[in-house]
Amino acid sequence: MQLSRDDLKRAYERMFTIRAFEERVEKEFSQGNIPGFAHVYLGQEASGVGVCFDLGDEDYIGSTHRGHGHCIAKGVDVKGMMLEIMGKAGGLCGGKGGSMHIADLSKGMLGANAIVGGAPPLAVGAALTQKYNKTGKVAVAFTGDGASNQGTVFEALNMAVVLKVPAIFAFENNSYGEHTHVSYACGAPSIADRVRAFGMPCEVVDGMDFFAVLEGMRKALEHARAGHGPYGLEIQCKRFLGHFVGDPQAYRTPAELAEARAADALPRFRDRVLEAGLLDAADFEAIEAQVLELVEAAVQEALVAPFPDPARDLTRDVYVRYA
Amino acid sequence: MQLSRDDLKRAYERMFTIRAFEERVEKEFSQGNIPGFAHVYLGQEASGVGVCFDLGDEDYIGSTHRGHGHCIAKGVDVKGMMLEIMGKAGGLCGGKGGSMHIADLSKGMLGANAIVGGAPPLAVGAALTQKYNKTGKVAVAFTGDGASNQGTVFEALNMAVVLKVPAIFAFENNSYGEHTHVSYACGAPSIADRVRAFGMPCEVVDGMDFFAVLEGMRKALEHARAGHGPYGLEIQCKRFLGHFVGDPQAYRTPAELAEARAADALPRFRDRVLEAGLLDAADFEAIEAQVLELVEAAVQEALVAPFPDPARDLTRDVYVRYA
Amino acid sequence: MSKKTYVQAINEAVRQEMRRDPKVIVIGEDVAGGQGATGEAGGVGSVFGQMQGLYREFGPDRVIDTPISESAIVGAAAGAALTGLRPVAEMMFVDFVGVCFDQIYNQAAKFRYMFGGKARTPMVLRATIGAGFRAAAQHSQTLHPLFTMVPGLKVVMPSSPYDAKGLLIQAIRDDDPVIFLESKFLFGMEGEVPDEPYRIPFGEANIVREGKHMTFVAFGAMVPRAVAAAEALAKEGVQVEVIDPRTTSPLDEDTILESVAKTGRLVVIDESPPRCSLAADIAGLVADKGFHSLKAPIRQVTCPHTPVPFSPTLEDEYLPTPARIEAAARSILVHA
Amino acid sequence: MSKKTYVQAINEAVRQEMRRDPKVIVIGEDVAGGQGATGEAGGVGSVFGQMQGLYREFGPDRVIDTPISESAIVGAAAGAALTGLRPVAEMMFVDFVGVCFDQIYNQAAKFRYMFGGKARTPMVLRATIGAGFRAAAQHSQTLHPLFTMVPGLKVVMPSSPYDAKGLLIQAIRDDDPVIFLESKFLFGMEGEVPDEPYRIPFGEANIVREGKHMTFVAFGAMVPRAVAAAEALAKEGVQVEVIDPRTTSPLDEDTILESVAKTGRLVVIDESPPRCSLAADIAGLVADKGFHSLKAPIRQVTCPHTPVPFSPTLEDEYLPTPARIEAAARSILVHA
Ligand SMILES: Cc1ncc(C[n+]2csc(CCOP(=O)(O)OP(=O)(O)O)c2C)c(N)n1
Ligand SMILES: Cc1ncc(C[n+]2csc(CCOP(=O)(O)OP(=O)(O)O)c2C)c(N)n1
Ligand SMILES: [Mg+2]
Ligand SMILES: [Mg+2]
Repeated sequence: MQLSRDDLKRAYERMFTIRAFEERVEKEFSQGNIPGFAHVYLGQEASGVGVCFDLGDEDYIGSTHRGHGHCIAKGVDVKGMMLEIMGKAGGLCGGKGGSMHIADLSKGMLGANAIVGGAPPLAVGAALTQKYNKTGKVAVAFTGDGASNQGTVFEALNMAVVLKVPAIFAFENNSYGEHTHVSYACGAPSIADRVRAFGMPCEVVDGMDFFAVLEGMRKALEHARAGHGPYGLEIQCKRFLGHFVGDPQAYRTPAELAEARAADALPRFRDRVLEAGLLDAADFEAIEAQVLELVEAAVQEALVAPFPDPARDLTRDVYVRYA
Repeated sequence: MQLSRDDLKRAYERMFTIRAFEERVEKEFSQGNIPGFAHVYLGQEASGVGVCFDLGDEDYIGSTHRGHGHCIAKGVDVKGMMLEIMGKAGGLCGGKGGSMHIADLSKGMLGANAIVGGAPPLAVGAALTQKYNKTGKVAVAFTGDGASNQGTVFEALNMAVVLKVPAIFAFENNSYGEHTHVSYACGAPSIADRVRAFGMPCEVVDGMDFFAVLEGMRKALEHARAGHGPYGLEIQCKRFLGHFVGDPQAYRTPAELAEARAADALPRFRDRVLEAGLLDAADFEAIEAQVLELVEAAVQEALVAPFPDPARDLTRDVYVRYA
Repeated sequence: MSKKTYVQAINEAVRQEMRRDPKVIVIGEDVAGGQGATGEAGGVGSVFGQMQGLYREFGPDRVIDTPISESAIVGAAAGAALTGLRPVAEMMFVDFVGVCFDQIYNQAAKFRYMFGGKARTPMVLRATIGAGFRAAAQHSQTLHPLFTMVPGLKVVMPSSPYDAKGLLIQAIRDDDPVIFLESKFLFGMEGEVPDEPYRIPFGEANIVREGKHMTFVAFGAMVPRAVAAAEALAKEGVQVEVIDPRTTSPLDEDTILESVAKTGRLVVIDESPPRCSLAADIAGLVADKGFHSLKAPIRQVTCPHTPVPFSPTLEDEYLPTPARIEAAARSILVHA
Repeated sequence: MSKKTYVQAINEAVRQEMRRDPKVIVIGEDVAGGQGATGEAGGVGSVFGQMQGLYREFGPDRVIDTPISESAIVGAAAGAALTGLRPVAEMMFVDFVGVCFDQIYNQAAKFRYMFGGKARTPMVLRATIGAGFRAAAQHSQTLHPLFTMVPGLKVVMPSSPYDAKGLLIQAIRDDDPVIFLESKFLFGMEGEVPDEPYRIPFGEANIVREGKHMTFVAFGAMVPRAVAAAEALAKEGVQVEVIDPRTTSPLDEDTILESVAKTGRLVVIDESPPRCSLAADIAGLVADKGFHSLKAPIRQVTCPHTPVPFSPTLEDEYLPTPARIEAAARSILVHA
């Protein structure tokens, strides 16, 4: 696969933005600046970025409780996200959604979803719109290994085949659903085989390798855009931290955690690109510096931004018009 | 496969009881003697009888909206059924359940189920009890081809594998879910392949051949009773009538309907057994005469039996004790 | 203007909206029928015929049959609505809500609020409701309280062919998710229904019958029963005002409160078991905001706290009967 | 007797019942934790620790981790209950009911009636409820009206560690399906809890505080808030009786009606949006059977008709606050 220098920069920038954003979320959460839960995407950057790399604003994605990375990969504004995660009025959802409900329809982001298995049926609908309107666009549903056991997900797989819609099912298999290993929760050894049995092609890709994810996604896109119906990807990746920030993870050995870190997609990407002489160290440094600045600015802005005003905002926007 | 003469008689008796019962239900329904809906099992007799043939009262089955045949195959009393279907006080459920909710726990019959996909999760639970109590018994879930697309069914398949319970999933593929053909509703060409992808063996059997069903079921039973976990059967059979009694079925050609009738499991069974010289014509005649008498008696008793008394029965038996 | 049945009115509403707006699609189980089969496709048009003929007029792209996968149906409708279509999804019986409730109440209903007012989900979910058909406990429920309690949903219960058409057209044009509950009991009811499209706004009650001694509030199939009871009482000089709010959410509180201000007496008739019911909801409303007008206890006539029984003798006593409504009314007349 | 938290009380109830009765099993997501993983298994014991240590004591046959498949979890529990076990199933957050409601309301709840009284389904479904944790719209609901309205279910909302233990033991020994709603808000609450097993019968209200001027009815996490408001009013000589019915179904109607007969004034406090709520249910009850005692309108203090917002400033105003309860109470004092 040949990517332009600009594309390589964009890929790294997106991955590093997720990395920097999530590390900061972890820190701000631990310091009490982020209310509620935080499920960070650390370790899975190549997956989200690879899947979303060739998508435009009019392609849709449906996300999960672990959605920050998907948002950033889809081009959602990082400041708006940080404001939202801190519950501020200027957040992408006016502070009403928070980490688990960030949405930005203008970017084709149909929302994080705090219900496991919530998004795949919605993605089928978004894909149906594309087919109906003959837009040539697609809808992607991100689903975890744990979520792959939820009935709604299976229904969505079958429905997508029956309706022959351009839906792409991206199963991010990070081996864990909360505190349970996929080898226990999935009765069958392979998620991809299960997906295939529903009547669509499904590719297994190394989710710690940006290029592998992109390559798989390109096949999926070609298939879906050509009107051949849905396509599946099982993206095998690693969850660096616990299920949520603060999870002590006694169920994972230090060796396993170290192994996960050793597979880090970012240095792997950098080394490969450096080796091939496509970008140089200064390029990476520049990207990192710029991203860190962006994230810092987002945090600083969000920390001091005002909260919503209950008198004005609490009961607003339940309906377009309630009558 | 070698069956004793008694077993052969029992098999035919069960199949013919279903046939006679359902034909009578059709008639009584058309004459206004049966309230509500009636989904008859005509054409699928070999499936239910084959699956239940080796089960005892302490093995469980969970059934569907098309449950009369399953009940009879499991040994549920035909008079109690007819009373129930007519809504009479003496019915198996006191007239409260009707055709779609006949249950007889004393016969291991966990109930017909008017929710498509309702029974498989329950069967997993019944199978869990068997595993927990080490009874060596099994639980069977009957599911249609249409129902095979319901999320609850997929969840049950996976859960059964994960918990390694002695559950047997009998998918009765009669090619139709209401008025839609399986080739449209199931995105994948094979139900059995889908079941296998969940991590259990699944056999495809000819549901118009009692011996084929029994043979498949014996493998399933051996597997489940030996503690190897769940097993699937895709039983390919024919629905002689419409979805419900009265369905005009314009979506099926006369040729298809004739083909279904031509595959009738009962003459096929009879011819084979006669040919092998295991039973003679008089045996079959005796069985048929006796069954017809039984069904006639059931109908006559049910027709004149009293309805429940609302003052006494309407609000009774919602709880074991409401306090 | 011509006589049409309730089912015909529903059919006409969807048909006319589909002609008007190419973004309107229909999706559900056997809304066409016969897909993949050996005979003709499109001849079913929903199991009670509400969508009959639409497949032939609009074809498979707009009248979409689905597998038996209610979560995927509702989710597909919600996802399509979020991205620009106006799906009219069908749930054959409302009883099936249990297998797809998440997509209704956590997804479609909550998007707008969770996303800070940035999403629209203009979908209609049609479902048939009601007991009386010997269809037993899993095919006879009404369940309107289940939807009414959910912020973000609108809930419609038409009681006549005229209302069915006007409310359904409003539902399809509405920008919020609407649950449209079709009373099986009324499917054959005939009434005058204008041929041209028209809308009935949500949250505007219909005063079905005027009266000054007592107020009945009823919805859907309970409206004709309330009227029957009111007519029986009228023979004895008791003039009952019968109010049909048409939509349970939004609820036309003003019309109810004004009526009770005039009559001082209220009976709420509700086609559901009593607990956390719509009857209780309205009784609670009036016990608060209409308290000072009340001359007598507020009676609720509901189904008993039981599942729906199959047997005709039991089921006939299950729903509120005109006789039970009348008895409830009489029991508060003596408090004059 | 010793001080225990609400979570410890829950844990002790299940543990003691498991010791007593081998038919009691626990099933749900991460009720053990760590299954299939590289590290230790059984160290989670539910995400809020309610089942902590049970796996180590009772092993994988009795403390059963499951995939994320709520329909299969509830269905497996119901099927196991029908066939002789006494499962205690866990739904991590009650909000997930949307993906498994059918198995609760159409299956477990209806078996006994549909089968003519021949089935027993002795299962408990435990679920955590409540807002206040910045967990947003899909992880903060209470949804007790959804269960209360279903004939065939019993619904428990303990408001203290003492009640949690006694009611949970009753739930496990009960022969009907019981929904046991654990208030996240109270998890850390401490109270005296006897070490030995004891049962609190369903349908028997706790009069938390006696009074003669007004009645408050509240459940679960709203009880301490109602008490706080009552205490504030007491400073001004207004004596409020605070009633915690403990179970919403069955409901101890008598204790509520007796209290209102004495006080003539009622405020119902409910941790849910207003429509078809438990507040409305109780208001409706009293507006009927307690009407003649009423001296003032019945007030309902509920959440607004909105999903639960994420932002702290919004969420803090979402649940009934003691201030709002007090204000509601004051508004009906002037009607004396
Ligand atoms: C229906 C439902 N059940 C359970 C949960 C609780 N829950 C949240 S995330 C999660 C694990 C999901 O695992 P996976 O799909 O593998 O995603 P990951 O966390 O690994 O990204 C669970 C069980 C939920 N949110 N929704
Ligand atoms: C959840 C749910 N959705 C839809 C229905 C309506 N319905 C009843 S039977 C049926 C078709 C079932 O087809 P299949 O599983 O193939 O069984 P068969 O009728 O062929 O025996 C449908 C759609 C239902 N009862 N429950
Ligand atoms: Mg995972
Ligand atoms: Mg079928």
